[in-house]
Amino acid sequence: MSASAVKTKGAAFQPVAGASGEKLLEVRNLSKFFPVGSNETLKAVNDLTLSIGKGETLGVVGESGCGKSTAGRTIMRLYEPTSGETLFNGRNIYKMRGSELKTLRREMAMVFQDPYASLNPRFNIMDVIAEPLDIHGIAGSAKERRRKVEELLDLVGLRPEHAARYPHEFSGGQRQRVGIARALAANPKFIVCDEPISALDVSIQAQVVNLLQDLQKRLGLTYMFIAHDLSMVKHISDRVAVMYLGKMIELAESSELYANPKHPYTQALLSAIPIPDPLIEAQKERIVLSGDLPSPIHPPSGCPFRTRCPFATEKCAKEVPDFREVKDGHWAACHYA
Amino acid sequence: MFKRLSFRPPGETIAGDSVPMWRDVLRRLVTNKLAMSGVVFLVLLGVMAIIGPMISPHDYFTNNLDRTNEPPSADYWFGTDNLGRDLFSRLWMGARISLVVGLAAAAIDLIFGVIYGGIMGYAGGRTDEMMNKVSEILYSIPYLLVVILLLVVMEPSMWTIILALSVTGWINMSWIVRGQIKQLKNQEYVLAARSMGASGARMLFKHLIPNTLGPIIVTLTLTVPSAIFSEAFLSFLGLGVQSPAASWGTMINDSLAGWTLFPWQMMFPAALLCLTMLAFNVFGDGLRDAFDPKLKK
Amino acid sequence: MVRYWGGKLVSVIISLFVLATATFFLMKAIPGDPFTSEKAVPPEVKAKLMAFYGLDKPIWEQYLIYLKKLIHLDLGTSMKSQYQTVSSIITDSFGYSLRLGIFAIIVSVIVGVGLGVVAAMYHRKAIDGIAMVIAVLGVSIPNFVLASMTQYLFGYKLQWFQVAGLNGPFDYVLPVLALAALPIAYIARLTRSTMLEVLNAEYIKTAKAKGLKRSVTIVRHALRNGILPVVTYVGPMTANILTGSVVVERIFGIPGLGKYFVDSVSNRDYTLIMGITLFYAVILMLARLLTDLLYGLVDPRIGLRSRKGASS
Amino acid sequence: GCGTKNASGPGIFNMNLSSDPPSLDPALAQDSVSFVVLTGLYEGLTRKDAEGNTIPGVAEKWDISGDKKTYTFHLRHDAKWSNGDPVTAHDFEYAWKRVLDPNLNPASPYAYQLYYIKNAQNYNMAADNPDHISDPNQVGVKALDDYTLQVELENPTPYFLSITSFWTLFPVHQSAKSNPAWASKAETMITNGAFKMASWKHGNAIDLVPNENYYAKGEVKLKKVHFYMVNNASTEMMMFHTGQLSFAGFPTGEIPAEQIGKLKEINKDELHIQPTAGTYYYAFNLTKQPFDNLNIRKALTMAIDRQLIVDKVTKGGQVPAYGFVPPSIQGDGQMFREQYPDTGLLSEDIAQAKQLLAQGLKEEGLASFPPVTLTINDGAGHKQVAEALADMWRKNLGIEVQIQTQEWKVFLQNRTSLNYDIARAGWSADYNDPMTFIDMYTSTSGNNDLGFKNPQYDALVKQAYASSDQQQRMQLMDQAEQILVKDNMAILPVYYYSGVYMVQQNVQGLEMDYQGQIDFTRASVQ
Amino acid sequence: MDTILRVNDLHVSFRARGGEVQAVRGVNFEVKKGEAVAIVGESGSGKSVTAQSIMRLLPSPPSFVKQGSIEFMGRNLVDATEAEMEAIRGKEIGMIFQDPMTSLNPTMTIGHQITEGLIKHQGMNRSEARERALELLRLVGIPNPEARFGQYPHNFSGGMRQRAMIAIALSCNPALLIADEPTTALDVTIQAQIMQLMKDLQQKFGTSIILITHDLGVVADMCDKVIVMYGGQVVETGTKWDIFAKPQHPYTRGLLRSMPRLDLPKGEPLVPIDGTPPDLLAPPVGCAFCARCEHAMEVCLNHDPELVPVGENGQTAKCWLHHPLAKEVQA
Ligand SMILES: Nc1ncnc2c1ncn2[C@@H]1O[C@H](COP(=O)(O)OP(=O)(O)OP(=O)(O)O)[C@@H](O)[C@H]1O
Ligand SMILES: Nc1ncnc2c1ncn2[C@@H]1O[C@H](COP(=O)(O)OP(=O)(O)OP(=O)(O)O)[C@@H](O)[C@H]1O
Ligand SMILES: [Mg+2]
Ligand SMILES: [Mg+2]
Repeated sequence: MSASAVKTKGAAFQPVAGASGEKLLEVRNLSKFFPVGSNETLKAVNDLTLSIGKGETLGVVGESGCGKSTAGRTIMRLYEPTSGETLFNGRNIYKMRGSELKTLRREMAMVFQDPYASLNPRFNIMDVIAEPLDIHGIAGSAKERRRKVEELLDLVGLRPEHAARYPHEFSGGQRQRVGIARALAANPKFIVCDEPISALDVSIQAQVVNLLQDLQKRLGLTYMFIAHDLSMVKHISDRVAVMYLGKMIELAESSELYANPKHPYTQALLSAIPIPDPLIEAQKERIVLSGDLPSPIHPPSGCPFRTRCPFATEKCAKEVPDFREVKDGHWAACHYA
Repeated sequence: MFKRLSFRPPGETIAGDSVPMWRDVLRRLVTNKLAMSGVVFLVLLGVMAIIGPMISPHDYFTNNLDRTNEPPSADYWFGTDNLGRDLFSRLWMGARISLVVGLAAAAIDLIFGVIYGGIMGYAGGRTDEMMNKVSEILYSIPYLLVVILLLVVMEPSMWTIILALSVTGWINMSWIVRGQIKQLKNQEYVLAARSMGASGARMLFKHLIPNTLGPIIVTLTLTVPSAIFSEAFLSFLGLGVQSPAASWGTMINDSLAGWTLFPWQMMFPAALLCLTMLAFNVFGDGLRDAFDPKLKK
Repeated sequence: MVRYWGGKLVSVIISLFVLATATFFLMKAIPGDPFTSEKAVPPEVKAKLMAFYGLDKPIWEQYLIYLKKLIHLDLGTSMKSQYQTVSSIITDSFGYSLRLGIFAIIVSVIVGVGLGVVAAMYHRKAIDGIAMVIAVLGVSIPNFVLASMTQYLFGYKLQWFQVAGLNGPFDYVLPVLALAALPIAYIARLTRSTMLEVLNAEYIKTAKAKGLKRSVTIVRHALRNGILPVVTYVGPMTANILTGSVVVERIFGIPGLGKYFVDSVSNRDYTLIMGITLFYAVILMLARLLTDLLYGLVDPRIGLRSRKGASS
Repeated sequence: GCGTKNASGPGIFNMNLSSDPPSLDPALAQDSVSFVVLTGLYEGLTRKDAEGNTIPGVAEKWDISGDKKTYTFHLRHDAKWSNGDPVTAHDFEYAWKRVLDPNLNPASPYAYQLYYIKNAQNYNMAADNPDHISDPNQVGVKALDDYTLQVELENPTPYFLSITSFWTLFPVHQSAKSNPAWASKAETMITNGAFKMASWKHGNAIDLVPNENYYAKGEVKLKKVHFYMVNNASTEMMMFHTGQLSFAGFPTGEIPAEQIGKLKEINKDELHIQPTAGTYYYAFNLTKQPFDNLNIRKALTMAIDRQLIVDKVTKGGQVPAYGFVPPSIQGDGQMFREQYPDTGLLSEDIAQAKQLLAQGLKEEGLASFPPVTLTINDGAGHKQVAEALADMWRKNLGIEVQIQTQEWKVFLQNRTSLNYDIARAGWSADYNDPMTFIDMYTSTSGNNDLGFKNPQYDALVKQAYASSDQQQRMQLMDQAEQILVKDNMAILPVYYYSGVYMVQQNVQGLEMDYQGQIDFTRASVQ
Repeated sequence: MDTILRVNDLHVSFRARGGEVQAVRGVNFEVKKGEAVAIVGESGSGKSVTAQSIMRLLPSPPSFVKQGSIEFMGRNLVDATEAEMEAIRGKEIGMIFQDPMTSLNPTMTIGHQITEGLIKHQGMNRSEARERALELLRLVGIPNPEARFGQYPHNFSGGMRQRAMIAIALSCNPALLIADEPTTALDVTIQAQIMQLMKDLQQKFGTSIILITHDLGVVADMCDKVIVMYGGQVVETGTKWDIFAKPQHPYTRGLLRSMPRLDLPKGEPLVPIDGTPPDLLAPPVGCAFCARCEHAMEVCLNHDPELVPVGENGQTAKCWLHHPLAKEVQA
């Protein structure tokens, strides 16, 4: 029995709302499969359902290849979904065409992982940041354009002189700030941050995270913050979603999740993180998972985590666990949570 | 001395001057002595191709049957050929033809190869597969057959040669562009542009093609000499340009029968041909190095 | 696997069909026929000749007849060399081109890779410079010039080798040199640049960290990886050498296929033109296949399946 | 050489053919490469000596009837095929009828060389032609017995005897009946000449060895003849210089014009230059302006310096041509050109040429000389001559002529269909009589690529055909040539061909005939 | 405990187009037998260059050791011959690299890559080496080693490749293992597996380890001593207890403060270290950290501080703040 043959009750699931209670974004049963080889599919994102409230930060964590970026990109409609829908302000973004889509592109933005690859090396910083302005015809005149770019540079802590320079002249952290300035240029409401800090040095990471938080406060932004650094996610997020092999396996308020992980994978993940404190490390019980992440082309039957789960039973191999609310606002996909 | 600094020492400095990418490339190219000597040679060649025939006291076509096969002298600087024509001016006329053939082939390569490859790479999927198949079939036609057939059907002239060379010449370029664009398509800055709602044209012309320019230019610098080479090769098979015009290829070919007796007839065009190849090659290598981000700094 | 080869075969057949069709009509479009000559053949004789070779039929019919024969792998008989079948001409003459070509390929790979490796190992030293000068010269001298000069110098002046013909093993030296010069140069440059890259790769550090000798590291670890682009080049190069030796064959009087190719067009020997074209196309395709196979051999990461999309 | 199999040595004659002989079936052969090999392999009724005289071959003597229309050949009794079979008159009858056989596949392109024979042309025609004669017995060739062959002709043809040494008329062994492909392999070739074929590596080499059954095997001194097939002039030269070749150059190879001057100095004993019966000329398209104008044609013809061209451009001992029939063609008892020199046909005169040009342009209503193209084919040397010519016209007449090279068959097609302004042409003799040139330009001739139609000319040719009086025939043909060249200037003669070749000094007894055909059967190599 | 490695005032530079990149500018430290030493510091601080200098793996040119010595078990590796180094590499010192994806030869089987060193250093024949290799694979926790022996790196997952790398590095029981960011490219759950493995092996064989990382969490987990590098220099050394409990250099302090911590309640803002690391082409005359230091003093601008002892457990720091005068002024 393959995993997809087991129907979950995801369709009936009503996700919890964000802190403010007003939903900006709702993702319903979103799947994105990639064809690989001659007739196989890779289920990069499988039946994802979540919502994000206005002004909220949703952290998404998971191991490499579990589908975080694909989820983010599909929600941005950089990929057309295999199935499911994403409602932005109540409207399905995959049905949008023409000017409606163009407006959507202004309201959503993305910050990418790789500060080196995400800026066109042939554009100077001015052109990079002004690209959304150009595309949407926001800046009326060259002067206006220049003013806007300088404003944005100032916002991210760079100096106006930098506008004439080229990406390769900047350090990683600076580039990432340029990327953020670009994302902000068209005044978006929602930003997907796809591992914006994982390529940066520890000492630089804090600069960028602080900037993101500061901007959120000032501009009332909503973030989907993708990362694999659980400490950083905990620091920045209101709620945290944990993904495993294309599926969401746990979702909760961040303090709740870290204090009280329900899914064995989340528990293992949290225990695996080394704490920069020898005292704590010396006392810590670590759950060391055996084995590697299974291939998303041939995921295990039933619960995707069962092959590495210390508590797996026969039931786990047979039935796909429901993603259910195990506690107030705390959702998990485990038979035994 | 052990006082708290009242100011913050300059922290976020950015080293070096602000230079656009292409200036950076240019700068690296200019510092490459070998490549620059290639460029200098090519410029000189271009100049000579223009003024060469004019500075010689003889034109390139008038026969002087009393003075055939003469070695270089004060009168005929590079000697004469078997009809007593001035090799000096013929050489530069030949340069014109060889250069025009090379540049025209490059131009067609550029226009056709880049567009075809660009469409293949950008469209992807079925379109890409079909177009790629077509180019593969074209590529498996023996190039010589196409050239000979064309030259037989059409009057052999410089333009026919150019046409013949461009029938299959662009395929390599299209594959290079295709490969590049396929790679670039998944670059994050291209995705970024998509996420901002950039149109297909904007992505193709603002992001994809400009970033493929490096490989394109490098390929072009190699297309030019290979076209000149092919023209010479066709001349050897007797399919060259029409008399009394001469390309280096026809000059070498004409001289082959007697080159042991009149070596200058072969040496001058052959040496120029080799030097031009050399110049284009070192220039191309230099460009490749200049464009290669790995060799930065 | 079966699927893969089946698919390959189908695509080869389609390509050959398209090629055969295109060549057939192109060829018929060129003026002249096999029997035009300075002294006009009487019309009655010519009519009989045309009828004998089926050239009097409408072109479509000729085409269909040709295709039908082709399906039975019958390439017909030459219209110029009477009573010689196209396949026998090809097999006879291609033997020479093939032997010459194989030597040239072997020489160019060995010398080219050798030069490239040495140049990379002594990067920025004198040897590097010398190797690269050789390489650049190789791509700069037209092979007919090279062939003529070596023929004159070593064949005529010094008489170290026979001027023309392919009778003894020594007779291969000059033509092979002329054929291999360009590939040697190209391979040397290719090898050098990839070797430079490979020598900086992490796994070379790993090998060194094991305490392996420099020579062992280079031969065992670097070379196999550094040779990958050479493998990609070997396919087209093989095709080029095998199909493009016309000039060298002509200068050294070698009765290879290239000579027939050029002559067949000027003789309007239709069946021979078609035969050689298709033969060359098959060689080109085989060369591509060879590249794929070699690639799979040299690089274990490349399964046959994943090569499918990655052409060129 | 480094100890190769085909090293030169005493008794071995090495020669370059440049290409594989397309066919060694006498009926099908049609090019000089095949002819060279055939000369060694076969012997016809007659042979030629060095002067071009007909001497006995397989036929030891012959009788000619009073009306000169019946020839009776008496064959030698000791002539044998290479397999030992006797060569009989029936073999000749078979071979000739085979050439004429309308059902021979592929058809013989040179069948017309037998059209002098009674009913031959009609028999050769396709069956659907009303004039077709289907009965081979009506063809005028008949073996009276094993050693007597009787031939009846349509017209008294004084040069018929010279044709009997031609390749198309060689005998063919009757085994050819059962194996149509017999002439493509050494093993199946049964020949009657001085040599037989030892091996034939297509495209690569042919080896001939003496035929032990040849009746005059005592005269054959060579132990082996080795043919190379190298298609490159300078390679051939180097092979000659290194001793790899005993013979180089015309007719199957080429001595580069550039080297002739030097060779005359350093290799004067090896170098040979011999006039051959051919004319190099340019054809005017008489149907097209401006060359429909006689004065313009005259002007162009007169404004070139032929001596300069042969001295400085072609350099191969060619002779300036002022007529159409070359000097090495026989006339009545003496050479045709000796009797009727070409000096009277045209003269070079630049001043007059200018005048004629102006006049011609006026007649045509042209203000200036229109753009015209001189079309040549891509063979060796043509370009130089064309360029020299164009340059002379530019200098002497002030006119510009474009030169266009065309691929051989394209060129021929264009010339035949009168799609040109001026085109290069060359003609060499099929047999030793002016007629081989003169009948080319009758209005019905398939080789008339000029658009030349002159009833008077046609009548003269017809008269000459019918005449059996040599003196009268020569007169008629002289008149015809005058019409063609002097009166109409339909062609622009440039030079009479010569053959340039080199022979190693250790080679003796090599002969080249008036046509430039080489006969090595009696040669020897020390 | 005996010292097996002592690095003394090591200076390593690269010749580059714009001049000389002074990647390592005076590094001193020592490693005792059986000890695990961590080198931490941000990207470009010279960690890898230091490690590779010990193994003499840096390409030369462009790199060269300007000054200093590296004493390994009594021998100075800086001027050892290439042949001597070949005998040490792999046998006495093993090394693991950061990226398991690129550190294994893609065209050679895993088995071959492990046995190579064994055949060279232990003089084993093929089958002995194979046996030992299988044993090693089992030791590093690769299931079904017989099947895995003949496979290529691309058949292995990242974690397994890193295990194979460890097997290679440990194959000849080296006295010292240098691990250059062995887990940076791996996921946390896999990282936990690898760290566990290294700890186990270290205890089992008593190998000394130099662990290079920029993850202080990893350091806290498995090292005894910590060396903090910045701008090509060692700025602080000490036991892990001292370094985490009472860091004495502003950079170390900044580093600890800029990291969010899972164990602490959320909400406290992070304190970033502003600015960027120094340009090693033209390193500052004074303290390298001066430009980013919140305590920068006038002296820091033009005078490079010395590494001085600052605590009882051998803790040292390279900062003017520990100058007696500075304490007064600051206070
Ligand atoms: N365009 C694509 N085509 C095919 N497969 C893809 C594509 N993009 C992603 N995948 C596959 O989908 C799966 C999920 O990839 P994704 O990039 O979303 O993971 P991720 O969680 O972002 O990982 P990382 O932390 O490494 O960025 C992976 O197995 C990946 O190989
Ligand atoms: N081959 C080289 N040529 C020139 N400079 C080099 C070379 N290798 C390293 N460097 C320079 O040396 C400095 C130190 O590099 P090193 O690799 O030791 O840093 P690191 O501390 O290991 O950083 P990371 O955490 O990124 O691995 C860097 O500034 C780097 O640019
Ligand atoms: Mg990702
Ligand atoms: Mg490092």
